[in-house]
Amino acid sequence: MKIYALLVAFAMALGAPAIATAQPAPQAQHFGDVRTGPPAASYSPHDDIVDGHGMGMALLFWAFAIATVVGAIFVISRRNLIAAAMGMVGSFMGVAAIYMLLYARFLAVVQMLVYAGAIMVLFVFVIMILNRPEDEPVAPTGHVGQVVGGLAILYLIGRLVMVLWTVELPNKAAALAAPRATALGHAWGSVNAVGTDLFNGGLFPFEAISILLLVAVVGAIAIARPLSEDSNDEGTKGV
Amino acid sequence: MNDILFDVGYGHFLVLSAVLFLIGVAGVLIRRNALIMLMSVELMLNAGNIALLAFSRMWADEAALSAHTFALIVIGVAAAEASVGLAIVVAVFRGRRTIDVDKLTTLRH
Amino acid sequence: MSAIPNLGGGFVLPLILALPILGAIFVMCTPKTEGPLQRGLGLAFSTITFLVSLGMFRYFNAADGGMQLVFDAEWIPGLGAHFKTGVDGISIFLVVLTTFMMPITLLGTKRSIEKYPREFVAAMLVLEAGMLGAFVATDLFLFYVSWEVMLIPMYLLIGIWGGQRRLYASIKFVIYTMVGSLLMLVAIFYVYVKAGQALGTYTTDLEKLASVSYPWQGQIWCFAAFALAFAIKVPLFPLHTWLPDAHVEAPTAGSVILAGVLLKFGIYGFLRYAIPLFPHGAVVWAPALAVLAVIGIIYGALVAFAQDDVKKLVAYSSVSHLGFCMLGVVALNTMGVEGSIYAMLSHGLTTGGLFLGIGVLYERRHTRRLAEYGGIWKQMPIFSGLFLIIVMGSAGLPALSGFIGEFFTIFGTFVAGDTFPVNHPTFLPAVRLLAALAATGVILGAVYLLFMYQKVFFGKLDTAKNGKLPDLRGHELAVFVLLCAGILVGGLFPRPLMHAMEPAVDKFIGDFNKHVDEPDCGAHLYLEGCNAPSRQASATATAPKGDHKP
Amino acid sequence: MDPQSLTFLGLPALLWIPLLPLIGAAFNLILGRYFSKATVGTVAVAAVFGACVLAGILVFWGLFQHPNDAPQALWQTGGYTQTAWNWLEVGSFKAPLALHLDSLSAVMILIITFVGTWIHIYSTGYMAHDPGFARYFGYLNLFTGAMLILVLAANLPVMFIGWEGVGLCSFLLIGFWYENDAYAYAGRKAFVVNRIGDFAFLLGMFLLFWAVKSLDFADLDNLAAHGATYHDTTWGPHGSQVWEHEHLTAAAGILLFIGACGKSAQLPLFVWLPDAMAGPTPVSALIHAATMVTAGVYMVCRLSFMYVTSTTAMVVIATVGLLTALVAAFIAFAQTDLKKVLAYSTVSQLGFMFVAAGVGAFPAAIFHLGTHAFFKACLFLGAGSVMHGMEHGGSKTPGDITTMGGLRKHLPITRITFLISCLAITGIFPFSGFFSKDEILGSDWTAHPPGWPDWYGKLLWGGLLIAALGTALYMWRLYFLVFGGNERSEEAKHAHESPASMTSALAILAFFATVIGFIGLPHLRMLEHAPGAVHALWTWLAPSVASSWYVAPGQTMPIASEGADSTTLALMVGALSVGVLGILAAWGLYGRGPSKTVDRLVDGPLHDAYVASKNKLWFDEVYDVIVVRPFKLLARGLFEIVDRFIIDTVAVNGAAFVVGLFGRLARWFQNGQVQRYLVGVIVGAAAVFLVTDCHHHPSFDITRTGDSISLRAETGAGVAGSGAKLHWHLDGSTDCSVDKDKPGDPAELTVRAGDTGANVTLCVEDPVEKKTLVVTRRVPDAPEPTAPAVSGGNEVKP
Repeated sequence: MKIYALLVAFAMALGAPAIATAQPAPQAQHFGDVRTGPPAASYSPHDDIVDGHGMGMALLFWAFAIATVVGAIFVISRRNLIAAAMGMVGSFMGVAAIYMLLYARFLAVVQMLVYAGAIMVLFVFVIMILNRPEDEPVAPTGHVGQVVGGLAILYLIGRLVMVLWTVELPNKAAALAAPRATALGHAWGSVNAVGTDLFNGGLFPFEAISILLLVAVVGAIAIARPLSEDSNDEGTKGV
Repeated sequence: MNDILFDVGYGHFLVLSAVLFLIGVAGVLIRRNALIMLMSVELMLNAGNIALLAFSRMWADEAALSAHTFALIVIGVAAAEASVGLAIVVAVFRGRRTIDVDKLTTLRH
Repeated sequence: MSAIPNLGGGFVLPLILALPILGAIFVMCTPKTEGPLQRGLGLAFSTITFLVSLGMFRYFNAADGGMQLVFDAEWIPGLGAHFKTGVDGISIFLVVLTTFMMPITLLGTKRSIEKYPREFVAAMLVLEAGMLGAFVATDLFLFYVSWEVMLIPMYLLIGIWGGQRRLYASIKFVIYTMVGSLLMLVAIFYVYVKAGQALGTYTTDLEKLASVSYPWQGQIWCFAAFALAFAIKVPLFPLHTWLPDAHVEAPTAGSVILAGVLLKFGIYGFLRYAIPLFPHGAVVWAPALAVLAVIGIIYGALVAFAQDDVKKLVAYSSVSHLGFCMLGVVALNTMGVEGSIYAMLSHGLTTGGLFLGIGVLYERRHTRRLAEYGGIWKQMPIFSGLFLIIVMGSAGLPALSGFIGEFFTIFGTFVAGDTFPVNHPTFLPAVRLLAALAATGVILGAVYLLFMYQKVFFGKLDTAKNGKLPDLRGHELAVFVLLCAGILVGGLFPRPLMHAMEPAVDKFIGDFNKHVDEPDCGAHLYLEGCNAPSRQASATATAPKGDHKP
Repeated sequence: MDPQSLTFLGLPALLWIPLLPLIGAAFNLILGRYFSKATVGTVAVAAVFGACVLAGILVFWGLFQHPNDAPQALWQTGGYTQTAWNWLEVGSFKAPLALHLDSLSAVMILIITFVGTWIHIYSTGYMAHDPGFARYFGYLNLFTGAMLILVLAANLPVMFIGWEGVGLCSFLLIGFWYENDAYAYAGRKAFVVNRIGDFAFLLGMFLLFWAVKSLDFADLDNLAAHGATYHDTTWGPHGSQVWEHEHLTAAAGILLFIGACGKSAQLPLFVWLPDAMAGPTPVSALIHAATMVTAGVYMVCRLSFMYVTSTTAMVVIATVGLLTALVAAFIAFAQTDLKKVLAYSTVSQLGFMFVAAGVGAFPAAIFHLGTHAFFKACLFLGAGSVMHGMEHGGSKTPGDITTMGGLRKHLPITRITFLISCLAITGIFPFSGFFSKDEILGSDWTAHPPGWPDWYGKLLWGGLLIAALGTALYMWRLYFLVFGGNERSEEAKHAHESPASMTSALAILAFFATVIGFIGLPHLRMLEHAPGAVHALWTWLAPSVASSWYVAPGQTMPIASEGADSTTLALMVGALSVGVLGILAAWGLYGRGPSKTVDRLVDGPLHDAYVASKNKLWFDEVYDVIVVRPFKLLARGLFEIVDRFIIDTVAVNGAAFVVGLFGRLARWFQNGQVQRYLVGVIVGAAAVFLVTDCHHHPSFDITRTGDSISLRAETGAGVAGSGAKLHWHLDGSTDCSVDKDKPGDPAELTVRAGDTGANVTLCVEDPVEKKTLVVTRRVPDAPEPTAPAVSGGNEVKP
């Protein structure tokens, strides 16, 4: 199991950069068959529309989607914390790849760094600190609640799938196609574009987040700092 | 026209995010280990991000990048949440020698 | 008074509202241990308030039935709520009663509070401010706020300085009152919205609200909601059980204020809010109210007779007495209403005095059980004599204040048949029967009050503990002399008061009859046309409610 | 200047009559404790005496007043009214604090103040050793003031002040020795029973005002001035025909009379008076013999003009009076307490007065009231003197006549005065009682209220004659048992005469008890040409009391009808002989102390009667069973069951308990387990979906406006509905398979009438359940100008 988890994670780790490189250069061709447009001289925005019926694209999506879901299921089903953490990493990788498929390159990278990097490490650290093999089986208590909840979740999944399936797509044709050549052009989702957007419109949220992170750090230290003596009541004070 | 397998549309992404989210929910629901619950929360946040980006893409026209900003914020929040949450887990474990949330009943009653 | 430059008097009411608050702040600033200082401060401030409130009469025009000494300041513009105060013939004497009872109470119970004297005095002063606010408010919002403000200090008075079962009593008191006032709040929202639609501008100004006529159905329900809130305060028959507990558990001061002033808000609410706002609701509910009032009169008296706890006995006597007030109000003619106002004033003095007297005894003997007493007269002749006057005043002996109120409430009910609104000749059936039944209260009152008096003051000095009770001390003597003087004067010279309240009452009755008799809406209130805006918002309070253009 | 405008210190002169005693009361009650008994007594007596003098001055002054030069004196013109201040005025109701002095009230105030003065003087001796001296005189003055207000009142509310005031004083004075519980209880009993009467009195007042719109005696007297008469058939609200002929005065009159029953101790409310003897004896003399108890009679006379209009009320009064006279006389036989006997005789005599009033002989009633005031006061004071003596003799039960006897040796003066009074009350010529009682009997004999047979008056006469016989018997039994025979106890031997302050009062009262009768000589034709002073009382009272029955609107009938002298004389002789017979019988039975005959009678034939009389006909017991106990039971029951249980326990705390239940229920969810909350969230979300999908009933509206038909589809609620794909079949064909993967049609479209078939069909492809719903509706054909929207009523085929 652990092995499998690691494998998945590793595959993700490889796959994501692969797609990143596979991203189309602006005028270059993409996966799938290309509609030959008029010469670049008289350039129209719709020239390089790629319809998303491409096998490759679809395969990639399925691969990463499955990876994500399997990783997630790992997270919630493994008793072993490390395995769970690995599953999480795998799932995160998959998510990063999904970002890629959505042409959100910058976010994909950020996802890699933050989640697959920092947070995962954090989790692993904690797991190490606690160093306590999870002995608890999938919550034995509250069967009723679990059954009901489980049923509800299954129902919700079914419903959501059915519903989302029928969402009328506005520009269905453009699904999974490269960005249109707009003023922003192919930079859509690139570091540059996101950065510009972030530091113009999104400046305040950005600052807010930075402050939040600061607070979080301070808070984390305050909470987790080793207490003088580890007696129960002392400990609960930290809670 | 509705070839589920090869005609990958935004629906696929949305469904994916929904599934991911619900898996996260299930995790929080059935596990009592604080760490696992935290991880599940992270999953949910990611699911949210996927949906955000999918919609952003769906309505993509020039410079419609606010979803990216939003997603960044979510990631930031997730990071903060993870750090604090983990800190709490550590502190709790120090005090109680367990991270079984069902055993943390000091504040109840 | 002539020293005060004539500023039109608008300043007086805010002043008497501010003084107690100020006093409370001062008191809270004093160190914990300074009991006497705090009592002195409280006494001083309440006395000043009383004197200032007398200043009202300099500007009050007894011939005018409308609101006077009006002070109007924008409060919450978004809500249309104003800080608007004013008095008319109906409320001015109740204000004076309040400001009079407060120093009396503080003086009379000087010795009885040992723990937290500072908080006690502050609570009393805040309570006074709340009561005054509720009496002088002419803005629904301000009224509701004051109404709730009263609740808290009283809750503390019972809950902190009360007897053994004080928690039960205080919570019962609060929840009882809350239930009513919350329903009232809902009705207030309804009024607010409907009036806003009709007037084109949202406001909580009573004058404007009263100038709108609300849909018939709405009036029925809103009146019911208001009536419930007020009936609980009165307290009307089935809703009275909070009163005995509250009285028994409350400290003397609490009981005095509770009986002396707080209960009046029920009746006052009917006069000032429920009936003017929803006259048709009044028409519909009047019979029920009247019957309950009569039941209350007889029931209260009977149950009072069954008590062996003096305080409880007096508490039930309040149920009986307030029944008279209620009856006079629903008689809805000048006699009945004036009688009930007068009965309220007199009840404030007499029952307040009774509770003070019980407090005096309790201080000396620390029991309230009738059986424990007997032959007190031998020990405390002065007290007994003064207490007898109060008892007789409460029993409605002619030429004492209690008589006037009972007389006119019953009288008004008896002749109410002649004064019904033309469109509703039978809105209160069998008035003469009701009056006759109510009049039995005269007998029963004598029965239980004399029973109590005899048990306490007559008979042999059997219990040794009663042997060495000191008679009234200086401050107590002053209090009782003042009360007895008030009762006597009130009984011998009621005319000036009644003369002053007559215009206001006439206006109240006139508005009611006019509105109820309106030919178009009297008959078709269910038509939407009938909550058309009235003569516009600028209309004075005397503007006929809703001259409708269906 | 004339008395009508006379004022002292800004207050009308009349007001000072009651005010003086009230001031005395205030002084004695507030400051009395700080002054010597001498001062207190002086003040008290001075106050009443002052009132007496003032009253005398005003009355006699009035004799020489001829208002606006009328031929008759002031009293012939109905007296005058003085208003102190505006007491009650609300809307149409007006009751100033006004006092009215006319020939009737003049008689009363003179009696009250005069007798009152002497009783005060007597009290200074009688109460000399009582610690509550000041209190006693305070009460006594207070009572005098209240009583004077009562009789001087110019309207019913003011009268009610005095009415209840005297009740209060009676309560205080009966319970004067409050340390004795029985006494205190007696006081309370008196007040409560009085209150029962007052309750009816109030209602009567209301009824009168409601009908007449005034409570002023003057207004009530001449209603015509106010556009009404007592037989106005259009009384009541808004002219509704509520009260027909005579009913109102009957109702009001009887209600007021019930009040009088309470105050004047008539059946069935007389039970308080015997107990009232618990008070000091002078109090019994002043309040429970001379003045207060006669207030009822006075009130009836005061309202005579109203009563004569209702024979019903009058008959009720007379009957009650007669019954009371008989019952009381019967009970008085077996009483062994000196004062109790006197109390019952008072009740009985009051019965006489009411009979007189009831047959319209108001002057006779007042006459007997006056004479009775003197001889009964004298009797009581005598009794007081006897008991005073017995107490000095060392008796613990000074009132018990069985222990007396032979006191004529020890209390000569008392004995004389007592003898005179007994003669007076028995109606022996020439003592006052003779004239007054004879007057009553005579007027009964000739009484004929309109609509009532002749024998009615005779019946009353006969009844009263028996009562008179009874009076003679028990009074002389009393006299012989007290003074006659030899001492039956040691105490009696050592009894001695009372101080001068007491005996002087006795003497004075006895004197008047003897002579006062001459103010009202009998109506004999032979006396017709005698000077006016002969019928002084009649001529005096004529202007103040009604003298004729009301028969029909505008038609009256004189009350007093002169029988032939022979009849009158015969009646006199009859009455006299009855009295003498009674005396002789009593002398035979008790002349030398209780004789064997008495015991034989009591053990033999008269045993049951004796027991009944001894036990006062069990009135108190009966009341206890049918009134007092049920009342207490009811009170207790209401408190325990209704208040404690139903309202408090069930309703109030029950509600609280239910709320608590819900709280506990909620706690089961709110157990602090995040997961459990989350389950809630999830289930809720699922539920939302479920619900939104449940009502998914596609349908559509057809609205036809002239030629154009507008179709509007309602694909139903929920995601399924919103995501649905629509297809219109204007030809009405229900086959939806044809438009597979055709693009959907818009939800609303408008077509011309010609384009549609008879029906229109809507195919709804539900993307979620992947099924197609078919809705077919008929096209409204007739081109109406504006057809209402037809909706609902769709048939769904799977």
